[in-house]
Amino acid sequence: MALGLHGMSVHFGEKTVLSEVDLKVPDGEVLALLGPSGCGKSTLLRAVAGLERLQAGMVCWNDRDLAPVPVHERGFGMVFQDGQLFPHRDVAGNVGFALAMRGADRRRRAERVAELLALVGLGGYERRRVTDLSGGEAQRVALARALAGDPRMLLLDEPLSALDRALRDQLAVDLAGLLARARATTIVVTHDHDEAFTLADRVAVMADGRVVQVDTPSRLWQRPADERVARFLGCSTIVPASLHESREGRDTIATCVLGSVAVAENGADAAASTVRLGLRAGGLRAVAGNDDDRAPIVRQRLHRHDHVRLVLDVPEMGEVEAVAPTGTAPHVGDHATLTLDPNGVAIISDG
Amino acid sequence: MALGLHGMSVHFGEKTVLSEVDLKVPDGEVLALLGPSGCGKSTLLRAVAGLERLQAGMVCWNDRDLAPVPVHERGFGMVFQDGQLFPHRDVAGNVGFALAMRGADRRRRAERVAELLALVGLGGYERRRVTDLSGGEAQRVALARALAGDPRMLLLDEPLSALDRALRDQLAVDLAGLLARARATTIVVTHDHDEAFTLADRVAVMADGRVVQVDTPSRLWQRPADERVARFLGCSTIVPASLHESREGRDTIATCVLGSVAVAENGADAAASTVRLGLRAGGLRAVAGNDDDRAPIVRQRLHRHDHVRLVLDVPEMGEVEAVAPTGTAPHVGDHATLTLDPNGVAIISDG
Amino acid sequence: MIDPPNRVGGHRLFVAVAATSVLGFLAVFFAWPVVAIIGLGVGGDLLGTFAEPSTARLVGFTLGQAAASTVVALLAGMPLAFVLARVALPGKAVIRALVTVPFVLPTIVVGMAFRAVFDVDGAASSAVAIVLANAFFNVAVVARTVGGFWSHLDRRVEDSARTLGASGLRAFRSVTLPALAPAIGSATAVVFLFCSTSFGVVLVLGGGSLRTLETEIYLRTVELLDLSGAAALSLIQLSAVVTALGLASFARKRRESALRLRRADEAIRAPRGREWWVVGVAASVLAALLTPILGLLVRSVSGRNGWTFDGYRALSGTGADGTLEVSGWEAVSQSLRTAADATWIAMLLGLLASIVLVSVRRRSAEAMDAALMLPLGVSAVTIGFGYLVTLHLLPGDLRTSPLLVPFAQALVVTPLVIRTVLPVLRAIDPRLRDAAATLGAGPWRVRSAIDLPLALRSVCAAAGFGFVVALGEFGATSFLARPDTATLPVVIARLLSRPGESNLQMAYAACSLLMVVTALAVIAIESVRVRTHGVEEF
Amino acid sequence: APTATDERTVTVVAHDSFVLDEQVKADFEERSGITLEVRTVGDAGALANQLVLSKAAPLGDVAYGVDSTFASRPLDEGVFVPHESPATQRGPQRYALDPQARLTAVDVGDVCVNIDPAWFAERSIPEPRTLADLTDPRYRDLFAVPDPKTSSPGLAFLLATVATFGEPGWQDYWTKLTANGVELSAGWEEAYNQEFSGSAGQGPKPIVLSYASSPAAEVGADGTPRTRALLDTCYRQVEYAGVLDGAKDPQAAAEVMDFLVSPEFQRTVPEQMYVYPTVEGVALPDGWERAAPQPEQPAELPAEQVEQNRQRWIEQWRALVRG
Ligand SMILES: Nc1ncnc2c1ncn2[C@@H]1O[C@H](COP(=O)(O)OP(=O)(O)OP(=O)(O)O)[C@@H](O)[C@H]1O
Ligand SMILES: Nc1ncnc2c1ncn2[C@@H]1O[C@H](COP(=O)(O)OP(=O)(O)OP(=O)(O)O)[C@@H](O)[C@H]1O
Ligand SMILES: Cc1ncc(C[n+]2csc(CCO)c2C)c(N)n1
Ligand SMILES: [Mg+2]
Ligand SMILES: [Mg+2]
Repeated sequence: MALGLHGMSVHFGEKTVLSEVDLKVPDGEVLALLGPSGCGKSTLLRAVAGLERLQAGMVCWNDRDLAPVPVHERGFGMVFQDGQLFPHRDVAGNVGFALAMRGADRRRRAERVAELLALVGLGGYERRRVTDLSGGEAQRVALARALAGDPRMLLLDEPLSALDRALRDQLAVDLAGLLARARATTIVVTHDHDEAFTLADRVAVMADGRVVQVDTPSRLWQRPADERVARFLGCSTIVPASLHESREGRDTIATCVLGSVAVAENGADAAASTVRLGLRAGGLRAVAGNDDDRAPIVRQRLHRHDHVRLVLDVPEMGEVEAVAPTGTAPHVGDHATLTLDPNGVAIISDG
Repeated sequence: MALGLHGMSVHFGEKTVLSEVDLKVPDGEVLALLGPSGCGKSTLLRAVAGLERLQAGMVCWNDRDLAPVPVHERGFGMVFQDGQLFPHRDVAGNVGFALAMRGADRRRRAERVAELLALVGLGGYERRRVTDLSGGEAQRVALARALAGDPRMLLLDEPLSALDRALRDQLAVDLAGLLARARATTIVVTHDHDEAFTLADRVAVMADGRVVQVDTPSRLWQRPADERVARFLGCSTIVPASLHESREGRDTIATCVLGSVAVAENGADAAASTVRLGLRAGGLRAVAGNDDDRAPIVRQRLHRHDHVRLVLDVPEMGEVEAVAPTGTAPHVGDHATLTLDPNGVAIISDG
Repeated sequence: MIDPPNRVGGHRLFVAVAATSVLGFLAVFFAWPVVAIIGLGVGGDLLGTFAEPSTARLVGFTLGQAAASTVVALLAGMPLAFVLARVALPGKAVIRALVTVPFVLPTIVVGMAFRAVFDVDGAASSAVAIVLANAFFNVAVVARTVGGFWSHLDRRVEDSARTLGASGLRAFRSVTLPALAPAIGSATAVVFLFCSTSFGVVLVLGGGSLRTLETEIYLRTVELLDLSGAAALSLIQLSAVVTALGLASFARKRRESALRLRRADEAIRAPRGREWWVVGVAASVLAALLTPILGLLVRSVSGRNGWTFDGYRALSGTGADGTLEVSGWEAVSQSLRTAADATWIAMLLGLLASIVLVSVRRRSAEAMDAALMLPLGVSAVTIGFGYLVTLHLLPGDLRTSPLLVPFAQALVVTPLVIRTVLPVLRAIDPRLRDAAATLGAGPWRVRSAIDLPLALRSVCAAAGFGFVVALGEFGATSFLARPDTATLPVVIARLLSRPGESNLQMAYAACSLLMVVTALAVIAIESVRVRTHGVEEF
Repeated sequence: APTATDERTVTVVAHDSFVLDEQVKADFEERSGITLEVRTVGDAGALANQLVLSKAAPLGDVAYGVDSTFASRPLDEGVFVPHESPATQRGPQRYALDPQARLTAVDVGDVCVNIDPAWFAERSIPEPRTLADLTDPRYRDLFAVPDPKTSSPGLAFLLATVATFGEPGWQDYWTKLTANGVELSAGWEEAYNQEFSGSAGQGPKPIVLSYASSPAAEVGADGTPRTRALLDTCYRQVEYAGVLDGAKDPQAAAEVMDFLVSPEFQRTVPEQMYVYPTVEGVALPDGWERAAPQPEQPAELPAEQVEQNRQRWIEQWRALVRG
């Protein structure tokens, strides 16, 4: 077990920002940290790095308490949410900082800096002033800087948030490859669910200073621990449902007022016959037309880049979100027929 | 025409960061600004606000040159990419700044501040020090601050980038409503394509200091101006295709080596019979199994939160990206059958 | 509770040792002598002196003229600070040096220059002359302390104020000024202390009728040996100074915030719009500062019968009939040597103290900070006479040691170093240090790779200014320097106290020389450019 | 006889105006084997008071320049030990203060009103001659004087008026002088260098308070002095030297005392310090007879009278002049 957090609490004055966090990150694992704004993600990373005073608990590395190990000896690389580039050093001076601290020689340093800058798409930026960089450029320099020290653990606080989608996707893939090769244990804070999937072996969801669920990405999306997690992960509609086996006995079928859908059942609690379903917009597909008078009516219609998002009024249920393909989406005021899409359906296991 | 940029150029020393930008934003319109990192988006906003010196060109408001109007008299609210909150003022002091500048009385100010803080989900944060805020909280304060002055134009530089998806979606919707009500002309820089769709009436794409395309969101996604724009908007595969009318004569059908697909044709250049298609990952759907020896082979398989993304090797074409549903996605090494999905297909009109 | 590990360890020991050394120096070379000399007077009629109505008038006038001078120096210094920090100008180093020059001018010379301009017959006009002359000396303190800090402020915070509807002036008031507050506070405290202990200016321009605590302490101590009266006045002076410092620290109760510091040259650009007004005001201030300087230069080459270089020629000698034991040039080299010693001692003490002040808890920092400022607020005479009755008790009679001069000067320079460096150190975002620590920098490396480079500009500025202060120091130096180790200010005073044209001529030439040496020293020290790999001069 | 190899050093604690001619010093050191060190500590007042304060651990061995107005305090405090050089009987004895001979008069300075004769000649105004003349409206606004509280020649001038006009006559005199527009400054430097028309400062006033010796420094290219001291307006200040109690080497200190009243040293005091020797038969430098003759009957007050009344006179003067 590379990193272990045991009952870790951090207060700022009166305010409890982290309370009794327990978390384990095995060697080489990439853990994504998700949670609403202000829930304590950055504070958790800072505490792991040794930058915050713990009110209680421990940060362990390979089961040894890190309390006596000062920040600079932990060998943990960090990308701060707001970069924190050194304004008095140029790009190369920033990226090469960790190497300089280790006394790497000038040539070795220059090589490695060039390599890392190329990786983040900033080849040739060595002599640029960091205060003249665009937001995205600065963020990439911060990423390169943290990687330069070959840290045994990486703490990344939204390392790609200022990048455009294309670059972000590419860097996420590059980063994933790099992390896998380096077997660096990693915690990465991200607001981008796809990024969490691309990068992470497991995802931890925080709320109000606590870790409320840790799971593999797919399991997390399919089985959020409670309604709050489900809503945080995009389930805008929560409905009760009953589970039963499909006729062929291969699948588990969940049935709710909106219809039935096959859900991936991971054995265990198939027994529980009533559950709640969390439906993401993509979990409900709408097609125009429904003869039933009491059919859902489209109230709102928003274009997304590859689909249309609808808000429909479902009698006796209220408003639900659904999606439709761009070409054939029903219009506001239309009656629509809803079908459940297994990819957008989660089973909430607490209930 | 509220805002008009005419041949606007900005240099930093030797470096040309904006060159001859022409752009019009009609009254009340929300324009999203997209473009790769470092292409000059922030600089464009700063130039409009009057914070950068123009090497050439004009910024006009209602066809009057703004050159003689100093920054503070332009009535343009701005959210800076890195916030730039005033460290010496608390949250209320930041949000109420514009009101204070106008001499609004204390009560009125307090009310408005409370209102705006509630809007951004930070009710009760008035007396907090801005240096103690989390990244997302700080960003929301910056947004509230810019809104407080009821500016006639809003310049938002990635105003929601530090927020988690749920909050971001919600604030984007709130913001869209607010902008519509206030009829504030807006330019918003965003890396989130969906956000651009939610918020914007039109989208401008920049590259290397130039505006390369301005269009409505759906038209932009369907008809990128050139290959670079297409790639920037996620088209990872570009293939030549020929256009012809469908048998029923209602649709236009594009046919390429990967198959045929109905494309929305907006009349005009239907005549051009050969075009290029830009395919996003979602534009190609893969299902397992294909008996053809020369069928595409799955090379890579990445989980996303609601689908699986595949990289396939297509003989005589190279690697293409495709998607498949989580449950039934082919595995690495499998042969697969690809079909085109009209929602993920763009026609590149320059060709 | 578990401390973050980067804030403990050897570093804490270092802080303790540094604090002890600095406070030890202060105790031996300041507190002990002052307490001893005041102690000698405590037996006498302290209360009588307190109760005299003239004492209240003295206190009133002392604080009043100091406050007025401080306000004038601030008003005149701020536009210059703006120009030095923000305006693209060729040869700014020269302007910075020129602004600094008044600081070293012997007060008697400046006093005489002002006397020539002002009709100092009436008390009112003398008071105005005193205030202006005090301000003349101290514009440099404001321009340099505030300007140095200002040049590192991120202009974009002002930008955001502008987009929120603040005019340039409003943005300055509501955003820039609060950010500058620590530097302005520093400058205000220093200037106020200098002016409340203003001696030569008050004597010359007050014509003997306007008196301050400082002149009165001097007379009572030196001429009357009325130690009890002097002790009473010294106690009043001390408590006035402590009160003023306390009020100042109360006023800046608001915590200094971490700021985004930028490279000094980033915020520089051509002035726009109303900024030209500020530039105009700064130019007038500069002209006003230069007038006496040019006047002195002209005076040094004009004799009874037209232009003459006799004064400069005389510099190679020892004055008419051997008025001096050293030649002008020897005095220059003595001045440079003494000032260099004082500077390195003060830099050492000041930097150690600054590190201590940013490392310890706020409360103790405030107390130590104030203690380090006190030497500026105590009469040089009190300290000098204090040395007389204490320092022989240390091994090796320091009273007659040539080392004592740099020590005494360092006492004055150290608070200046702290006041220049500390605001910058406090403005460094602590998260930069965090970032460095996560990249493998231990507490020492953090100091050397983050704090030092970020504060380097101001460290150099402090060294430059400290050197200048030591060059110009007269009060303590004239007490302690031996005739064969006289510095330029001592030599100038000496020459002025003798009749004869050649002595006067030589005095003015020595004055000009002092100005030139000062300007060159400032330019040299501050143009130290550091550029190691990836670290730019800040 | 002492040999040159003896490591004997004598520190002379002196006021700021003390200057020792290099050649004379070298000769003495050569001859006696004593190394002389000079330590200056401020003006005459500062010197006297520092001697008192540092009595327990003296700053040196011999003090030079204790002025008659400040002498009683160090004497009372026992700062000095007796020493009588044989040469004392050849002049200095005239100024003896102390029966035990703890102080030896080493130089005298005469504070006199100085004028700029050219100024008067140009305007055909007769030159003033006496103190009383200075209250004449003809000399309105022409006289610059330093403050007796902050300046030692200023004090000497006050004493001159006391000696001349007696009590309370001096007060009337000052009332008239003030009414006649006397210009006050804190120090001699401003009065002489800035106000006086006869000095290099070429100020506006042709009458200033200075020393009888000052004209010797204002000799033009033609060898004639530009200024003149009014010898009927002078007050005599006597400066003393003595061996400090606790001197490291009293024997050497005594030799230095002898040196200070030797003709070799006495001869240098006019040029070096603008004062007159106390020892008889020591010739003034060339030109001094004409430019700076010594006044014959300067005013003087007994040291103890000065000591007793100084404070009161200054206060009275202040009340009178400063209002
Ligand atoms: N003061 C400056 N001096 C020199 N170059 C600069 C300066 N400021 C910005 N640049 C450069 O100008 C280019 C455009 O910067 P800008 O901040 O406008 O980009 P951007 O489109 O906002 O990028 P991002 O999405 O990464 O924030 C960048 O390459 C940047 O490095
Ligand atoms: N120094 C501080 N003093 C008081 N409260 C603080 C301090 N620093 C952070 N907080 C508060 O602690 C909470 C957690 O902050 P943290 O930065 O860890 O959140 P986060 O999860 O990273 O949020 P975000 O996604 O918005 O960056 C926030 O509510 C913040 O306001
Ligand atoms: C009113 C006033 N007088 C003189 C100086 C000049 N000065 C030169 S060095 C030094 C240090 C203390 O002796 C001082 C004070 C000043 N700044 N303010
Ligand atoms: Mg955070
Ligand atoms: Mg940007």
